[in-house]
Amino acid sequence: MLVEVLYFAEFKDITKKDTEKFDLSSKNLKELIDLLIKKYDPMLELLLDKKNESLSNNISVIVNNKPIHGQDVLSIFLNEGDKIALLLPVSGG
Amino acid sequence: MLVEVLYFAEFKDITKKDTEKFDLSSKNLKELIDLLIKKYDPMLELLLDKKNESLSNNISVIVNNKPIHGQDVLSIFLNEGDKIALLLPVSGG
Amino acid sequence: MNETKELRSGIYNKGEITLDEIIKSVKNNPKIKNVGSIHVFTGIVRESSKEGKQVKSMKIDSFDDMANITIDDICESLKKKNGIIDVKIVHFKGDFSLSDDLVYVVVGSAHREEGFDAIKNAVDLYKKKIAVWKREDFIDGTSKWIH
Amino acid sequence: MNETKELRSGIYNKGEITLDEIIKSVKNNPKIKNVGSIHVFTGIVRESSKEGKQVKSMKIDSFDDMANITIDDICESLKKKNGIIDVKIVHFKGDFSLSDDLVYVVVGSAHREEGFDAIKNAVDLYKKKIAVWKREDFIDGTSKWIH
Repeated sequence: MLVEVLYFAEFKDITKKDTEKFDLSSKNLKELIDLLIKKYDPMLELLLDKKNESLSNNISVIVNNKPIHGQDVLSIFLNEGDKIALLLPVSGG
Repeated sequence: MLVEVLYFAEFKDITKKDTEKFDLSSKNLKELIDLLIKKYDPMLELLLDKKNESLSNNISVIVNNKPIHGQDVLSIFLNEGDKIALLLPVSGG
Repeated sequence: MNETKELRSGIYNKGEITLDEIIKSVKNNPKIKNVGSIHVFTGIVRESSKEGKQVKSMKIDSFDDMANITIDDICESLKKKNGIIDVKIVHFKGDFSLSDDLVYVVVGSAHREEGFDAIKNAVDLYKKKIAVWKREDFIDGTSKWIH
Repeated sequence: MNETKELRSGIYNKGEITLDEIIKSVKNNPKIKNVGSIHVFTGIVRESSKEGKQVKSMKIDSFDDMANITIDDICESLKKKNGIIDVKIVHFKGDFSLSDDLVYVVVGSAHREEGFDAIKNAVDLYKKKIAVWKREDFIDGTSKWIH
């Protein structure tokens, strides 16, 4: 199942890409996060909390331009073609 | 003794002039005010208080670009060539 | 060599200076690198007077000598405040139609908080202090100097 | 016939729109006769970072879709306030030098008091809410995304 990740700010600098597609076997966000961290070392510190157990409080998850709220964001289901953005806190000019 | 009066706002509309020279025999402001009121009826209400005894509290007196303060403004001395402005409260745009 | 002269705050004839020129002048301030925000207030002719009468046009009269002195005083006193790099006030005189620009206030500040305070302050001060008067000309043919 | 289209608030490439065009768009608002003051905030690149490091240049990245939605929300919510006739927010993205314009906020209001409140509000809201990030590039060759 293909999903697309949109990169902004640090993520764009790390990946040198605007977007990237990933092929997921499970259908939840956790697998995508694991793939990202495996491919891009510096993402670990940005994406996970200090115990490397759950998503950092700094990260907002956006799927298809909709913000995802809730306690257990890592286990949300993803669908074929979803566009996922992982956002650090904003800082308008 | 010639002095010059500068007109602004209502005073400009009443006199249809920017400035006007007056020849004073005494050297104080009171004579000038009397001449103005004599020549231009509508100035009475603008310049004097309700009892027609002293200058209205609304009026600021400026002589040679210097504001004149004090209780007894009508009796201040004027000199040959003085430029006198009688200002109503301001209202910037 | 920078050929742009610093723009003088003060009284000008209607339309004699554009807001763009004032902002450019602030951007030419030698301390512009310290500026993080530029704040602008533009006063324009509104159709409805304070008492609700319908305004057709406006006349602004000015005692230029006195108004220029007071405008400079206001700008200099605000520039002494922490974080305020530049302050310009340009007030027009003459005959104005609805929505015409009457006055520009421009503030360049290190941070936005100081800038918001300073521009509010500058507007309050020029409204109270500079020797400028406005006459509203109403659609019913009457007129009134505002005080 | 008025050929000027209403200018859309949102994310634009650096320099794609001028402040003058935004102000003209506010002046073309059908309710412009009710406006007595136009307020402008311009955020520009400051040389000194919050920690005092010397900034050489700045990069702005934006999640356009989300930022445009949030900018529209901010403008619409402020336009519901009493006396607020128009609100425009234009945020640029790309590579910026010192003193380059990063963002314009323009408010047209019936009276100045509402306008001062609304523009402060608009700036606080876009800084907190819109999906835009800035990276300061320092003269020592290092860089930092601000959060």
